[in-house]
Formats: sequence, structure tokens, C-alpha cells
Amino acid sequence: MAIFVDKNTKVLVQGITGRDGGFHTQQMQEYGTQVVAGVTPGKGGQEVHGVPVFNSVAEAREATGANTSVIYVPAVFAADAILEAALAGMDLVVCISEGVPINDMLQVYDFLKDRPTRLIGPNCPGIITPGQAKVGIIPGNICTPGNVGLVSRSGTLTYEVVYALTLAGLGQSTCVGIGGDPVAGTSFLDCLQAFEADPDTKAVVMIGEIGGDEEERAAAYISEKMSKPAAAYIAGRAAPPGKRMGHAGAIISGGSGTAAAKIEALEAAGVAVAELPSSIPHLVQQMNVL
Amino acid sequence: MAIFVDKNTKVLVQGITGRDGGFHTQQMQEYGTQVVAGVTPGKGGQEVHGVPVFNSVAEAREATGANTSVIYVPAVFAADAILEAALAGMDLVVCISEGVPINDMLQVYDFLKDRPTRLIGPNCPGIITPGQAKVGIIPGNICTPGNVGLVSRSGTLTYEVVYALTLAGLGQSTCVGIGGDPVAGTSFLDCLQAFEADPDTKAVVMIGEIGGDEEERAAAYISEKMSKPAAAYIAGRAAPPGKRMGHAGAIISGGSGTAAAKIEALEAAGVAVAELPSSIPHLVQQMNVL
Amino acid sequence: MDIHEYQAKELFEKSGIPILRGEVACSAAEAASIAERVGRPVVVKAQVHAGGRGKAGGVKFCKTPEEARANAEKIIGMQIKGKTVRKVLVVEAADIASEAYVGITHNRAARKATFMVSAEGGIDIEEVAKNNPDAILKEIIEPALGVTRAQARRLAYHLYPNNPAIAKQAVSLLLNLGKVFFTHDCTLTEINPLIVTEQGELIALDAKVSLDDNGLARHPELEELRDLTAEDIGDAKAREAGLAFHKLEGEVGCIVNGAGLAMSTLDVIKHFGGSAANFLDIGGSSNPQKVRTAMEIILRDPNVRVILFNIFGGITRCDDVANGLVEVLNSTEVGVPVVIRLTGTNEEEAQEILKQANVITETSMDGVIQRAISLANS
Amino acid sequence: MDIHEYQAKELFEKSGIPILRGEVACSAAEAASIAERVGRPVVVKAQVHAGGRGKAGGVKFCKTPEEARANAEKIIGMQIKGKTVRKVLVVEAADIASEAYVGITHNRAARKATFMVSAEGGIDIEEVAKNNPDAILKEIIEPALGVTRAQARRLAYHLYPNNPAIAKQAVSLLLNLGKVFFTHDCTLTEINPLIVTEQGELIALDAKVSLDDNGLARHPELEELRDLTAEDIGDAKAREAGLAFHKLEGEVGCIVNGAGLAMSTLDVIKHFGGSAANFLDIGGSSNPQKVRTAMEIILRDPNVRVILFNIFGGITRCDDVANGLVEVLNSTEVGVPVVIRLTGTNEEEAQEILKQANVITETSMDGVIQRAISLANS
Repeated sequence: MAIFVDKNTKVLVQGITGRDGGFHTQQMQEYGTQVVAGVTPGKGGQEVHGVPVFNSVAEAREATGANTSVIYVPAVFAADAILEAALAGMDLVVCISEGVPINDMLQVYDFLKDRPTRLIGPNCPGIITPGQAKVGIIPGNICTPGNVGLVSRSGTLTYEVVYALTLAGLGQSTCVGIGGDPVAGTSFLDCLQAFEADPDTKAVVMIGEIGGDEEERAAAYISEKMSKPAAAYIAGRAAPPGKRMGHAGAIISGGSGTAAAKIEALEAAGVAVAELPSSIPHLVQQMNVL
Repeated sequence: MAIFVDKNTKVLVQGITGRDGGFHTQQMQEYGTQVVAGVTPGKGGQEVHGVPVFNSVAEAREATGANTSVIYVPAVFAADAILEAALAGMDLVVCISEGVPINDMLQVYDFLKDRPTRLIGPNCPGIITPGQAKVGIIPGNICTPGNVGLVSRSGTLTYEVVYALTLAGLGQSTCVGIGGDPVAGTSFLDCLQAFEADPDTKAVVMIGEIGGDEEERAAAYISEKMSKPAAAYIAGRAAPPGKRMGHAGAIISGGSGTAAAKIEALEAAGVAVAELPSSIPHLVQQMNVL
Repeated sequence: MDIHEYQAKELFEKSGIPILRGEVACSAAEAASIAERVGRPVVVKAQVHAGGRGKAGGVKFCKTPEEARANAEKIIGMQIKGKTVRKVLVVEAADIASEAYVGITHNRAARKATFMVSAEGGIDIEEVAKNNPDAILKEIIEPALGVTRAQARRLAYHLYPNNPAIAKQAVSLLLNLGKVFFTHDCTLTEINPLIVTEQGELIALDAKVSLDDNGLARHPELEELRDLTAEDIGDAKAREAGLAFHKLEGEVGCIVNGAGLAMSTLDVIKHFGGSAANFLDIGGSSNPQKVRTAMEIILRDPNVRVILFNIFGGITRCDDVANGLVEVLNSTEVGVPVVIRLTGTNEEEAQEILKQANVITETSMDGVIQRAISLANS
Repeated sequence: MDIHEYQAKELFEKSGIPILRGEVACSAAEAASIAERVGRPVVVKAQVHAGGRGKAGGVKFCKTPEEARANAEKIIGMQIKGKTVRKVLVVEAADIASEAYVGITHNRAARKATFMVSAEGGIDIEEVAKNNPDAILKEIIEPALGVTRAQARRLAYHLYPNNPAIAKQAVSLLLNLGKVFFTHDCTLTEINPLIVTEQGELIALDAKVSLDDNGLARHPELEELRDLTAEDIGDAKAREAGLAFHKLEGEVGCIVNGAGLAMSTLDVIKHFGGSAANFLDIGGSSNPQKVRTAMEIILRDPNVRVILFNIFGGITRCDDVANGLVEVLNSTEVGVPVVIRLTGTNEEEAQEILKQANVITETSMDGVIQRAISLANS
């Protein structure tokens, strides 16, 4: 089971002939992911690591049956690439590209909201279902199969926590990096709902950060609807107000979106909130559900 | 019951201070319709036939609880007026304006398709539930309450048929003029579904015309899903191919959208198709359901 | 509203679509002197609002100015699908390596505009659609997005799969064609053929643009492109008066309010064995002047043997129509009988007015039509 | 990226929004001579990327050129919220009849931009939002529609309910402000105050525009508006090298890959009783030059007593970071201890490289942070 991707996922790489696209195609293949097609306009007919390249997503999909697309194109072209994948009928689109203009994402988000295509990202590390498939750039070797579902707004911080879980013998059902941008295709809430419905997931770990109200919305869902136990870590407790901390999402202004407010909401919802990333495995072990 | 409008409908008139808006406000009031508000930007605070005028639909709705809007503004402003009504949360918007640019309607149709607001028109005579309310310009005196649901793409042809029904003692549950434009907010299909669900409607009359495939889609629905008997009349049997017959919708080219094709589809669905508008009452009487 | 090729090319040029501009000639001498100036072989192309110009002999390749003169001589004044050619476009001949079709029009079923391309250009696209539908690639244009770059790319690579350099030019061209379509409220923008020259340039060799009449109000600069000489006088009068009018071949002149009722009137005339001389919808308003203009237009047709009014008053007030009619009858020798049926708003007042006039009144649509047919046949 | 009032006004002017243009002065003498040319009372306004200029004394009304000189003298060089004022805008004073607020910004929760207006302008809009939220009317901008005319009308009549003439001017102005916002990839476009003059003119008396850094790539003309003099040298270096950097007040200099891990590093430092000197995210790539620039930026801060590397290699390759670090250590006198933790991609190669270098390695995030703090305290 797992969520969003599994061993049947057929991946198409948009921007496969680029440096990142090519490198991660190989990484995904080595992990055992079925990478069935690549797209780079004008390079149709070529091959990259044995993967056939097409001029358009529609053409690639028709020829290969790809159902999931991963995007490694320059940021100003990312919105167009997402729309192309959605119009071609992809079930899942994972956009790795960082620095997508926010107005592009407003349009994309609005366009996708009543359509069947799920977008993860942009500005995200992607998704991995350990032992089955990875779509994106999460290092495969730090993950191990198991029953913890993990969702995070951050990249390397995700790795830190996943690795700590793995070292503690706590395998993962699926790890989703939803990205740090203010407008992201998939939210904590979406992932929590999917984990709640996934029989392979027994506990959930959520890695949030300052800014926005996604963590608070997730807390409301956990409190009202979720049967599975959750642990969380919120980055940015020490962040000074008014500074933009790299992630476009992680800006904190006035009293809203602070780490304290998020932690309070999560704790009120019964979530075990970790003081340190390294404490997460211990909190998960204490749940006694694995 | 009836469909879309009834005695509880609270009407707001967009363009109330215009010639048509003012005239039909009075007509609607005389018919007993609750006209609760009017909108003309810059004329907020005035009154027209005792109806308070506001600068915006949102303001008018808030002040009066209007739930249905009828639009009598010049065609190039009609799309904006429809969007204003939809964004202000109107349940039903009836656009009488004729000559709305098609690209405007593409945008409006797309915007409304996943929203709760129903649009009837543009370029339509509106809707009347005899004895309860009329929204638009259908003359009230040619209608009488009863159990025939009528839906039509044409204006005066509707009157012709409604009047014939009334003279024959066949009252109407609701009469809807969906308008003759190629992109209309409400289709035959939408109305048939509503009539099927309406306990006050025992039989349905459909007045189509050449062009498009709405009648064929309606026939498919009638054949598969509809329990109530239907009669139809299709205008344009004698229309020469390739001529645009006034209604932007009524253009016939190649072999598609012909009267013959529509009549064939309807007859195959068990619909009694009239040769003349004047034969409709007889066909309805033969159904033996009233 | 249709505009001419040379006008469409001007719109294209402003939007960055490469064309061969050429010059317009209204006489053979002008055509020859343009060809002289070009100094190379030219093509002389009829400027007329009709398709199939090539097949009809309205497009000719001319090696010399003399040939241009001779061909222009033949083409100017020629009838193509009932339209008289009054101008030709004289344009440098291109070295064509390949011809494609690209076009945008509304897709009524989808309620969206559709972009269509085919590598088989230069010929009747409807033939391609019929005989080889797979050769046409379509992209539905989402109203919320317009033509996306990815869509333009997909279409471009469909046309030029093995030529990325041309495909890249085509991407811009297709995006610009989308801009033309939406900025000018078009119902059709078409390039057929879109050519690649031997020199590797992409050029719109033809240009076809139809404008949404309803959009013209916000494009006064486009209204000016209307070719008044291309319009029938009756059509022009009708348009100016706000009447929807089409001439037909029969004997019963029809004046009706509402398009649906007008179409139905034609049907019922045919049903009872008659034949209509025209379709004429006076619309919702009942300005007496409209009635006068409608009568004038119909009486221009020598075939008309009777005038039939079929009016169902809603917004239209029957007394207004009656007044207009009486006015015309009092000031004009009509020469054919007038039969009239008025029902609806202010019907009784109208009957009272018509009592004074020399017209035949009926109360039902079927009745008035049967009466008109019998008068036409007598 | 923020731009100055005078630059924002130029964008406004190009989009048809009425402004008082004024002229920029870099010295008191210039300010006086501009005021002389204006020949009427002027306002001298600090051009600085900080809010609350008025409260800070950065905006002054001047009756005479002498007053303009004196005030410019005071304002130029002044610090406002830590930013040095280097220019002033000298602009004709307006006869203000009323002041309103209008602004567009992104509404993160709605995933849409929002238009906000308040008839209570000229003051801190956040105060109005707090104390009298009903005074602010908001319209969510639908991405598929942009600012509609009806929305602009509603906002305009909210501001000027009893003045249709001004409301009509405001409709155009608000639609144009929407165009500025979307055409230039803004994150904020704001007019505060939007005034009506005694003469009945609507004028944007101030102009505030913030640009989406991610959108700048497609607006090279806007990138040129960047005020390099307004940037800290460290900030400028970081921006050029593609590093996310913020100076903080502590002693532990941090070099981390990834924004989340970098924020978390700050948190963990605080948790263990230390204090970070900066936030610095070297991002996903592991170009050794980035490591060098990062070190240079951090070492400019005299408070730094230790440099902490916390790297979790994903795309970032640990050996690349190690090589970059060794390069810097070999060519520069660092002067403070370096502690490093490298985990992930090519970790072992990196450890091998670091064996040669004078750095302290740890294997866990908690471990390396505790070590750094103890070194900073020693």
C-alpha cells in the first residue's frame, strides 16, 4: 500500500536531459523505481540512462503508460511543466524545482484544485516509499521499509529525521517532502488523510516549520479525525521575527505562524512534539504501535 | 416545488436603472415576484419602483438576502456582471443580455463549472414558475400553473408554445428559456434532470433548434434516465445549410447539428416530436399523465 | 465578421507572426506594377470572403509582371461562391519546402477554444479531418490558462518532429496566433498553409481571421476593417438596423420577432407547401423604423409575392409593430398583399390600429402562414 | 526585493496610475534646488527599504527651499530601522482632502492574492486591521480572472460611497494597480495614502512595491532597480553566491545545507545554551566556491568564535563540502576553530579528506552543536 507511490508507479522525468534530471534518473533507477520515460522538447528520440526521451508529456505518456511525473526544469518553466503533466493526465506530479514564482503557483494551484492530478511541491525533495519506489531526490540509503509515515516541509531536515528513525530501527511506510513554498500542491492535511487511510502506516511523523497555518490545520484534523498517533518537530523556534529563512514559506511576521503557536496547537491535539530532531525516534517508540 | 425559482425566490436586478431593467422590474413585481434589490454602480441609495439600489451585488445581497440575480446590462459588461453575482454567492443568475462575446462566456462557463452558482442564459428570456415568480422577460399572462415542464433555446417560440399549452388547458410547472448562444450556463440536460426530480412536473416539453449537440445529449439522457414523458419541437428544418439564423447557436454546417439528426435522436429516445409548434399540446394530451 | 487575407496578415504581423506582406491591387495595371516592383515571381490572390479560392481559380502564380496583369485581369470581377472579387493581393512567391495547417476556433461541445494543427497543409483541412483524422493534433485551450507554452510545444513538435530549430520558431508563432485569437475576439484564426521555405524560414503564407460580431463593440479599430463593398445592400441595411436577415429563394417575405420563431416560421411555410423568400428577425425591440427597414429590404426582392408578419409580443409591443406597418403602408406603394398575425403584449390595441389598414389579419401562426401561401400562389 | 518609492512611482506612472513624480536628491543642496524649481511647498521623503518612515522623522513638509535643504540635511544619513538613508524624494506637496489605503498582497491561507482597501488611510494599516477590522474591505483575486471590473467597483465605492465621480477614477486606478501587481510579479503593491485633493483629483501619494525574488529572472528591467547601496556587503555577497544568509547576534557561525536543517540548527544551538551568529543555507549544490564564500561572510563578523558545519548530504555531496573547506583552510588564516558534521552522500570520502585538515569532526547533529558551543564558551 503506502501512499501516493509504490512499486507500480511508472515515472516520467521532465527535464531528463538536464544535469539534475539525468543524475536523479539514475538514482531513482538504482533504487528500483520504474523510470519509463523522459521529456525534453527537441530531444525526442534520444535516450538517457536507457530511458527514452520524448518531446512532450502527452506523447511520452501515450507511448509508455507513465502515471507519475517528476520535474527538474528551471524554476520559471516549472509551472508550465506542471500544467503540461496535469493536462496530459498524470496522476501525480512531483516538482523538485526551487524558486517558482508565487504568481505561477497561484495559477497552478487554482487550476489543479478540481482536477484529479495531485501535485507535490514545488521546492521539495519528493517522495519515497522505502523498498518500492522513490520519486525525487530523497537519498534512498537513509530510508528503510516500515510503518512510520513521514511528512515534512523541509528537505535536509527530513533526511536528518528519517535517518534517525532508520538508525533506531523504525522503518517508514512513505516519506513525503511537501516543500517549503507558501503555495504547495499537497499539504500536511492531504498527507495525514492519506496516512490515516493507509493500512501500512501505524504512526505519523510531521516536520513543520514557522510560517503559514498548515501545521495548525493539520492539528485540527489530528484532533478531530485521526486515529493514528503522531509525533512532530517544528523548526524555527529560535528564528528572529521578520526574517525570511531561506524557504519562502518560512517567514514569520507578527504573532502568526510562530513555532510556539504551532507547537501549542499540535500538543493540544495530542501530538508528541519533539524538542530536538534527534528525539523523534524516542517519541515514536513510546507510542507502542509498531 | 417547480424548478430553480419559486415564491421564495428573492430577486436582485443588475442594471435596474436602465430602460429594460426598470421596465422588467415592474413586470416582475406585477407578477408577484419578490424583487428585493437593484444594482447600478454609482446609483446606490436611489430607488426604482420601490426597490432599493446598491453599488454592488455583494452589498445588495448582504442588505436584502437576495439569492437570485437577473442581468439587464449591455452585452460587453454582462460577463463581469455574471462573475460579480457568482462571487457574491448568488444561487441563480439569469442573464437576459444578448450579444455577449463568446470568449467572455468561455471564461464565465469555466469559472462557474465547479461552483454552486447556476447561470441561465445569456441571450435568454429567463424563467417563470407560473403563479409563483418570474425572473426575466417571459410574459406572465401567457402562462398558467400546471404540471408541464418546458425548456427552450428560443424566446418568442417559447411564448408560442407556452401560449398554445395554456390555451389547451395545459398548465406549466416551470418554463426555462436557456438561450440560443453557443455557450450557455444551463443546458437542456440540466433542466431535464431538474424536471425529473421535481414532483410538480409530470411531463416535459423541449424546444430545440438546429446547431450544436445539446438536443442529442438531452435525447441520450431521456433514453437512459428519464421516467417522465417528453415532447419536443425542433426549429430550423427548412433552414439552408451554412447560414447563421440570428441565434449565434443556430448555425448549421456540414452534417452535424441538423434538425433531421436531432429529431432522429429524440424519436429514438421515445420523445414525441411535433411537426408544428401548434401540435405540441396535442402530443402532451396524448401522454395521459396530467 | 470576416476580414480579408491582407488585413489578417496585418494583425499577424503586429503580433510577431512572420508573413509575406504583399500589396493590394484593385486593377490589373496596379497588379502588374506591384509585380514589377517585387522583381521576382509573385502570386496574385483574390481577396474575397469565401473559401476555396485556389480551386476556383482565384490564386495564380505569375512569373512576370505581364502574367500578373493577365491573371489579375481574370480574377478581379470573378465570382467565387457568389461573391464578387474586387481586390487582389500581389505577393512575392515563396520557395516552399513544406506546408502545414494551423488554426484556432471554438469547440462548442467543449465550451473551449481548440488549437488544431496538421502537417498536411495547403489543402482543405475538412478533407483531412474526414479522411485522415489522426493527422490532426488538437489541443483544447483552457480558458483559465490560455495557450500554454507546453501546448504550443506539443503542437510544434507534432508538425516538425525532426527539426527542433523550426519547431522552436513554431512555438513562438503558435503562441502569437493564440494571442491574436483572444486579444481580437476571433472566432477563427487560421494559417493554411504555414510553410517552411527552402531557406528554413517559417512563414504564414495565408491568413484567415473571422471576428466575433459580439466582440466588435470593444474593438472599434477592427470594425473599420469591414469591407462594405463585399456586402449585399440588403445585408448592410439589415445589419445597420439591427435586423438578422438572410435572403432565400421563395416567394413569401417574412417579418418575425425572435430567431427561433423566425426559423419555425420558415419550417411551417415549408410544411404547408410554401417557400420563404427570406429569414428576417426584427429582434426584441419594436421600433417602427425597424418595421420600415424590414419592409424595404424584403421589397427589393422581385420574387416576393406576399409579406407575412408573424409577431408574438413579449418585449416587442404589438401596437408598435402595427403603427410601423401602418406608417409604411400610408407612405409607400407596397404592391403585394400583407398578412399579419399579432399575439401578446398590447395585442388588442394593435388590432384596433390595423382595422384602418389594408392588411389581412389572422390570429394563429398556422392560420396566417396558410393564408400567406395561398396569396402567394394566387 | 524591495524597491524605492520613486522607482515604484515610475512603475505606477507607466501603468496609468496618477502620481506626483518629484525628483530624487542625494544631497541637501540638490534637495533645495529641486524645491526651488517646484516653486511651491514640497515634501522631502527618505528613500529607504523600511516602513514607518514618517514616524521615524524621514518625511517632512517644507514650505521653502531652505526648509527642504535643512530637512534633507537631517534625513540623508539618518538610520531608519537599521537602514541608512542615502536619497530623498523631493515632491510637490498636495492639498489633501481625504486619505485612503489600497494594497494587494498574497493571502497565503487562500492561495490567492487579496485586494484590500480602507477609507482610513495614511496611517499604519496593521493598526486599522487590529482595531477596526470592519473598515478594511477585502476582495480575493481569483487566479483565473484577475481583478475583475466588478471587484474594482466594489472596492472603489467602499472608499467613495458618496462620490461616483471619484469612485469611477478609483475603479481604473485599482484595475491598474492589479496590473502592476501581476505583470511585475509583485508580492506587495500598496498606496498609502491614496488621496483625493481639494481639486477632486485622485493621486497615489506614496507607492510601495515588493517584488518576488523568484520572478525577477523574467523581469531583467526590474533587477536593475536593485539598490546595491542599500544592501549590507555580506548580504550582497550571499545573494550573488546563491546563499541564504541572515546575520544574528550570537557567537556560533553556522554553515548548513537546507533551510529547514539550518533553522533547526539554530534551535538546537539555543536548546543547548548557545547562540548562533547567523543563519546560512548553502542550498542544494556543493560547489566548493560556495563554501569559500560562506566562510568569508561568516568571518566578517567579529563575534564569531567558532564555525559549525552541519551538512546532511543528499544532492549536496559531502566530499565536495570537505574539499571546499580544506581549500579555504589551506589558503586562509581562519583564526577560530571549525567543527564539522557530514552525513549522507559520499560521507566516507569526506571523512578521508578531512583527516588532513585541522578540523574537529562529529557524527551527529546534537554532538557537533554541543561541541561548537563548548568551543565558543572556552
